[in-house]
Amino acid sequence: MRALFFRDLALALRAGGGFGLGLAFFLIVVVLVPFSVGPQSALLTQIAPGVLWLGALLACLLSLDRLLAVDWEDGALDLLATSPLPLEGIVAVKAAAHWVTTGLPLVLAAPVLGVLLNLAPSGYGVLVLSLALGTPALSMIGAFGAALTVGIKRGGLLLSLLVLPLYVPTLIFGAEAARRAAQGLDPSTPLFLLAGITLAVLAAMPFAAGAVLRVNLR
Amino acid sequence: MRALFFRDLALALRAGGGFGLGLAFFLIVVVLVPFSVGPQSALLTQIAPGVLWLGALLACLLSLDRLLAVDWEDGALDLLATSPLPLEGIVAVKAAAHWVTTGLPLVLAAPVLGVLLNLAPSGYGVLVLSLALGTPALSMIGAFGAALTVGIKRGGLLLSLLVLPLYVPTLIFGAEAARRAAQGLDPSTPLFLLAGITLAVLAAMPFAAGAVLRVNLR
Amino acid sequence: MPDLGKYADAVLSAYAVSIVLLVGIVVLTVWRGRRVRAEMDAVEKRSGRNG
Amino acid sequence: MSLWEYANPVKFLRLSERVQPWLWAGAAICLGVGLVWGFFFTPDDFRQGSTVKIIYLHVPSALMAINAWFMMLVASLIWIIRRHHVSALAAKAAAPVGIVMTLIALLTGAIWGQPMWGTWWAWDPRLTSFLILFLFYLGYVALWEAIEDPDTAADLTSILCLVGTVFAVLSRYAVLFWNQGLHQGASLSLDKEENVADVFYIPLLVCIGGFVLLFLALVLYRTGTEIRLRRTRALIAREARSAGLHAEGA
Amino acid sequence: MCLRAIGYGCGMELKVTDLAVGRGGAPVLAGVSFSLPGGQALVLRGPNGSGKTTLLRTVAGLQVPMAGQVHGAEDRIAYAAHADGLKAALTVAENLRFWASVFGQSDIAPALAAFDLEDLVERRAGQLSAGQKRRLGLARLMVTGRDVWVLDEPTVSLDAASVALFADAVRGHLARGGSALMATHIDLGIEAETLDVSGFRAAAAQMASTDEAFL
Amino acid sequence: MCLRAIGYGCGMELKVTDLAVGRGGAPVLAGVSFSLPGGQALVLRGPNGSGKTTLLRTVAGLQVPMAGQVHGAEDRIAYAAHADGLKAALTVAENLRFWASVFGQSDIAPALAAFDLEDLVERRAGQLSAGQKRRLGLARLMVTGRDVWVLDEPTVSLDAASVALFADAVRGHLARGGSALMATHIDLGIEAETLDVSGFRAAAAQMASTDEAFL
Ligand code: HEM
Ligand SMILES: Nc1ncnc2c1ncn2[C@@H]1O[C@H](COP(=O)(O)OP(=O)(O)OP(=O)(O)O)[C@@H](O)[C@H]1O
Ligand SMILES: Nc1ncnc2c1ncn2[C@@H]1O[C@H](COP(=O)(O)OP(=O)(O)OP(=O)(O)O)[C@@H](O)[C@H]1O
Ligand SMILES: [Mg+2]
Ligand SMILES: [Mg+2]
Repeated sequence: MRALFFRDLALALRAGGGFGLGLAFFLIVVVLVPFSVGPQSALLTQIAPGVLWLGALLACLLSLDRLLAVDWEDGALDLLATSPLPLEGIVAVKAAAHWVTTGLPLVLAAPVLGVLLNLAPSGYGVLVLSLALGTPALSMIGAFGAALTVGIKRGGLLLSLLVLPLYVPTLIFGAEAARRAAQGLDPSTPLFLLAGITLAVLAAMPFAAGAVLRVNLR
Repeated sequence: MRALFFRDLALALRAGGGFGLGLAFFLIVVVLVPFSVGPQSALLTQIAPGVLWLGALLACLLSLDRLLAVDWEDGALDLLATSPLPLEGIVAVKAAAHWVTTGLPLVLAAPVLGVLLNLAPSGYGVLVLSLALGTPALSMIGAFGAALTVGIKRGGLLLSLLVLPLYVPTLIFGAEAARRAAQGLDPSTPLFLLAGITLAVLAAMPFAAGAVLRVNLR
Repeated sequence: MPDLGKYADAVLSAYAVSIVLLVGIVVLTVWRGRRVRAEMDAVEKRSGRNG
Repeated sequence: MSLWEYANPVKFLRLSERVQPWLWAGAAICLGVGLVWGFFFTPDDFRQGSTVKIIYLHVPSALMAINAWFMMLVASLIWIIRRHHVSALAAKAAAPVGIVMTLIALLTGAIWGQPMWGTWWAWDPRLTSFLILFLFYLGYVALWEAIEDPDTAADLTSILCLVGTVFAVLSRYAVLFWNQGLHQGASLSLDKEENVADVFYIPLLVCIGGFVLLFLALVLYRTGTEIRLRRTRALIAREARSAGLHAEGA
Repeated sequence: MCLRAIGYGCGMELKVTDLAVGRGGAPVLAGVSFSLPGGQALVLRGPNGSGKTTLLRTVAGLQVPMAGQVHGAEDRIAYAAHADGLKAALTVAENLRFWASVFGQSDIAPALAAFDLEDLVERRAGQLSAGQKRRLGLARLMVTGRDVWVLDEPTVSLDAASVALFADAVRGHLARGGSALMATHIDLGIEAETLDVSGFRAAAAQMASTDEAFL
Repeated sequence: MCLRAIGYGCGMELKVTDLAVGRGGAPVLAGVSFSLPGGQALVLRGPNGSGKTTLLRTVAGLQVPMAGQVHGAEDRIAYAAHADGLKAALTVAENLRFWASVFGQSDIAPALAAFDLEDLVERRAGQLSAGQKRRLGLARLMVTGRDVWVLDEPTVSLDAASVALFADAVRGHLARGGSALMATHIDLGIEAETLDVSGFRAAAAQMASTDEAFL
């Protein structure tokens, strides 16, 4: 499992896919928002927490479709399935590698991009905290979606379609926490709920994903 | 060329990639916006034209990375390159097929989704017109990006990074036209500029894309 | 040290950030340059010996 | 002897080695003098107070950010038309320097904006076009990094540079159109004819000179590094070849 | 020689009884039975489309049998097919080392030696020729420590010398008490029994498909 | 028989002079010269990694020569390699018809007949076995109307009967005045000259690489 984790990191780093680019997409979504809704800073401040969460979610989503597909196409997934590693572990490890290469950089970059959108000063801390709590769930749910669509050519968009509804609870509580904090309200309730969702997802989702993957492989 | 166009359409329809899914992504982005920025209808009305344009752009972007990559991976691009068709034509035709399977459905669906976001009634016509004028440019610019990144594994995010700044002028004029119309102002100047950009892109970009593809194929 | 008044933070941090970035790119450039040069010298010597 | 002779890597290295000490020294002197002068020995502006001292970093870096891209454009054209390797490598070498210049301009601007406009960032046309330029730089560097074969990378990045330039100019006009009349921030930035007295102007010129020299020194040095890297690669490839031959011959 | 210590489950037999296999819901082969004791090899033959790949995938556990059983296959199978599962961005050594550690092994040197990959260890897998890639894919078998090799057209794109290397590797594996089940169209020069699958072609009526409930 | 009418540029020779080819900037073969008149076939041989694929790609115009020229190749070459360019979602007939119309042809029946694909016309390409896929990939050659076939290991995964079908197709092509350049490790049973590429291995010093300017 360790070997798989580090291989995925190495591949992400080397194949020019990894760290930098999920981040770049996040940056660009955030930059394009003012171009599309207009440059008034009051409006931007109002929508900033939501846009940052949505941007992070989309950046995460965009890198999902290759999470398992690459290994499927070149046969590595078949070989892993006949290896001693349990499929549940394989999916969980791949989700973890995805989070390290995508979610973590997003968490770290969010405050910087907050500046671009005129985020209220009180919002920064909770924004980062909520992203740190929420993005692991995004990666794990995404891995489940990737497992569902793994055999399908051009599964990318189908994957989005399947995964986005599953992202809704995470998004609602995460964005709500960030928004409350930005407005100076108490964000603790949504934060707790968010943490609860993430824990539940991390505990249960690998089994669902493993089961789905097992079906897809046979 | 005709054959290539229809083959791409058939593939998009059959492989579960095409029509439905670009649309679905658009739908879901639009639906997630209220979850992330909050449900106040005045705020939504204000940002509706921008969100619709941004959603269309992202939906378009998300399907780009397979525009040439699939044909590259299975060797069809090598075979096409040794065929009598010019590479410029191949890229242009593929961009056209991409537009028909992605851009066109977005144009048609935008008014429906406008309702979800409380778009001001005066905005609908120009929104559709601006999307109809702008999305062909998005597909063609995207094809250029796809040609640039075709040999790169996991090139999807790099593609976004390269393409999004190129989308900025189109997005600005398109969203500006839709926004002005929604506010009851005269949208004709940005519409003309948008049409100008699209024409220029359609005229010049196939050559840049063809040149890039030629480099990548050798 | 000139009296920067109430804007001291802004001015000082602007200088600090810029100087850090400038020194950073110079150091990085030179460090990488040295490494590459050493590597090239090693390879040149080796291949010179081999034929 | 024509200018193109210097496109030969060896000649280029020899020449660049000769001028580099002067460039580095000139850059150090100009930057030292200009920044010390600007920081310690210029008065505060009547409206902006001491923040005006940021101009000595902000304006030179902003200028160099644009000029670096322009240099890359010229180098890319030379590569496309005449296929001189040094030219492609110079473009590659300049991009990270351009990124740093853009970052300095953005960051000093943001730091300046906080006291002047009350916000770190506003979607002022000038700032916005700079942000877009930053994105183009990022894409350009990422493309170089992503492609293995150096000549392919040179071809692709040069075309990206050309197309990017067209779109950067287009974006500049689009942004001006988009934010017309919505933003007052730009009027706060002090205008040269209006505000910049000689006391500010001369040290500013010295700083600009320093940035130009530093840029040239960095680009020449980095181009040299890239050339050596290619040479190392070529030598290793040759070595591997002949080793393989010996092994097979035996 | 029986190396149970390094994971060979010697003496255990792979036993296939009355197996029926299918693709895309349609039955392909039915009534296949054979047993493969340690130390032996079995070569599957049959024309294109006769169902060799389908059978091998079923034996390897990658698809479920439509009827019948496979005994003695759990955690003993190393499977190699056309898709090699190699990562173009990783070097030869990194690719092998990854698979070794997935299977709890550590030493990749014998595998490199057996398939003459020593000169290529630092080369990225994406920069290998077709035959070199295949050799690497086959070398992977040797770092699994598994004792039943299930191979689908293993010698595709190999030159004569590499086919000989492969045959040697298989012979070594058999000598250590392992066994091998291979589908191939060419003659490998390994003493092995042959099973022609074309004799087991499923008559559509003869057997149950997953859609049986609707019939 | 010379069918210029259907696009065969009969009598025109494919001429390769002093060609040097490389991969990833490194020279692989140098000094390759041969000529291939209409009606003849040339088989490239050489161990794995000797540069056959690289040479074929260069002749097909998919990569640029490092030195030397290829004459008489423009718009005359039909190239087929491992990657078949088949779309899994399209049927056999649709795949073939697509390539036929790309090359301005229309009749796919002879190609289907030659490779015994008639029973599979309505099958999706993704549901073919390895050998059936390969047959479809080779049938594509017959709908190009091109007269120089450049083939990289064409018989991979084919059974003996299919190899014979392929040999017949090549013989027919040659008889119509076409020519064929093939890399293969097995014996095809086609009367053809052989060129062993291992004799042309590029000595590093002997030739220019793209990095030459830096040496
Ligand atoms: C992140 C924010 C900023 C960015 C990206 C930025 C960018 C630029 C650029 C690109 C230039 C050079 C343009 C030219 O010479 O044509 C420039 C010049 C200048 N900027 Fe900024 N700027 C920023 C913020 C500010 C702020 C807050 C101030 C002061 C209130 C300021 C004051 C100036 C001045 C005085 C010049 C020189 C103008 C001239 O020489 O024409 N900038 N800035
Ligand atoms: N997804 C599928 N749906 C339906 N039929 C399929 C599917 N995949 C393969 N088949 C058919 O199943 C049969 C068995 O295929 P299989 O791949 O097992 O053959 P094979 O013996 O391995 O042939 P080859 O020697 O060509 O590799 C073939 O007739 C094939 O056309
Ligand atoms: N991208 C690359 N970079 C560097 N070297 C490469 C690259 N691709 C292939 N090579 C090397 O170039 C040589 C020629 O490869 P090529 O694929 O032409 O061989 P081949 O004769 O077709 O071999 P095979 O019979 O195995 O298919 C090989 O030694 C290979 O390792
Ligand atoms: Mg098979
Ligand atoms: Mg080959």
